[in-house]
Amino acid sequence: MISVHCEDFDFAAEYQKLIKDNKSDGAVVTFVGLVRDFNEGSSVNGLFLEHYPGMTENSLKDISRQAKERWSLGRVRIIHRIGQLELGEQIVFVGVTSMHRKSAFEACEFIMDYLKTQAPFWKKETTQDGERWIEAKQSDQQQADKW
Amino acid sequence: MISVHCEDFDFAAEYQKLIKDNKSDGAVVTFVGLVRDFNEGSSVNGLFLEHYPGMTENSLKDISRQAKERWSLGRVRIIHRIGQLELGEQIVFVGVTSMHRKSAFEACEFIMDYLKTQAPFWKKETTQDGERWIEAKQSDQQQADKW
Amino acid sequence: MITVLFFAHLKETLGYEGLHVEATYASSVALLRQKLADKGEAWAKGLACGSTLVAVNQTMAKEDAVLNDGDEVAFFPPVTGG
Amino acid sequence: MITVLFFAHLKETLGYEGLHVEATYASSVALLRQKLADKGEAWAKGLACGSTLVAVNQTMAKEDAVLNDGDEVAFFPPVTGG
Repeated sequence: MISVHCEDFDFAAEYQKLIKDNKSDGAVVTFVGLVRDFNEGSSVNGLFLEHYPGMTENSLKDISRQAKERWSLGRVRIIHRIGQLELGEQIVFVGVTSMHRKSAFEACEFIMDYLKTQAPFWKKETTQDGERWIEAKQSDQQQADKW
Repeated sequence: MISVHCEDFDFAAEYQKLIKDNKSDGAVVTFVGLVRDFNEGSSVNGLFLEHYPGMTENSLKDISRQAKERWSLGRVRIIHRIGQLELGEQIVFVGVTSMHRKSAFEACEFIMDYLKTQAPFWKKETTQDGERWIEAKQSDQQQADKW
Repeated sequence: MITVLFFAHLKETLGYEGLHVEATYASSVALLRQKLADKGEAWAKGLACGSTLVAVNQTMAKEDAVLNDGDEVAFFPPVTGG
Repeated sequence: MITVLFFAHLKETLGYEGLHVEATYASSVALLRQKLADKGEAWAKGLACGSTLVAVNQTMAKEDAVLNDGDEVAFFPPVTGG
């Protein structure tokens, strides 16, 4: 399942939804991305997340579908927040269940690597030097290319 | 931090401890292992987890230390339960924070791969055919060897 | 009619969230990009091929993608979410 | 004195959680394993090198590890936690 919204998400509730009435999956891997205080040499106070409504949801669904094709997975959950986020806030959640841990780890990392390069979100940081749009990292493209 | 005990753990509380007053780590990866209902062709009702008191804690500490040496990590938390566990119960928790998601993913998977082959825990399954000690899987050794 | 959208710093530097052009304005992504780039320096810079991605009807597209009446074309910088 | 411990199915098949031997009983892991294996069929099978791991003072050890008075030696099957 895919969600894109401004509101924060409840990590504990998302975990419960992944494991509830799910007796066949022995492995649960989750990833959370948080607004951190330092990036590219500047102290960060907050983030603004812009997105392309419609395409965002479609691209996350497509990434989830690709992960399910490549690995034997149980449940896949992706949440991405948009709008203004403060330091320490949760940005993104990816949760994957599988019978085996290797599949769960790989699929979760794959989803994040693809999300970072394919889903139309853009971050604008508020730093001590003012606002700036974050530039895409080549390392993100390289990580996505490895799959 | 390392814990080995019979009692269940609180996934949500462990996540909170990983992110509380932690503004520098942008990535949190968690793994949970659960008692699943089917293994090696038999329907499973529950598990008994035996361990080697003292050595278990030492080996988990050593695995955590090795992960911190190999990757730039913030916090590392490992919990392993022992004793009788029923279907669907949580067995193991690994939580890792890092500035970068790649380190967090790799370190979390490394810890699980090493735990599976180095930490002195043994599982005895209760199945429809009676009790049986689980045999070590070669695939687990192969996964640990890749690091 | 074709709807053209801009995102992130492109939206800010152009001063437009989007605009509409006639269906006959450009028959491919490459032509649309060229015609918009001709509107001025900010447009030429902002729409430079390579630094700006393009999606047609919310799917990543290539330069030779054909445009039809009713299409939605979006130009945006490489993505940085997650 | 050397403390010898057994775990998991080894503990069950031998019927012992552990035992104590004199410090002079065996000077290395290999010798200790051999002497215990000589105690009978279940012991020979249970302690077969390769299928049973060994730790000395709670650290994984090799066959040529030297044993000293006060050491704790544990034999156990490959681990299956996690």
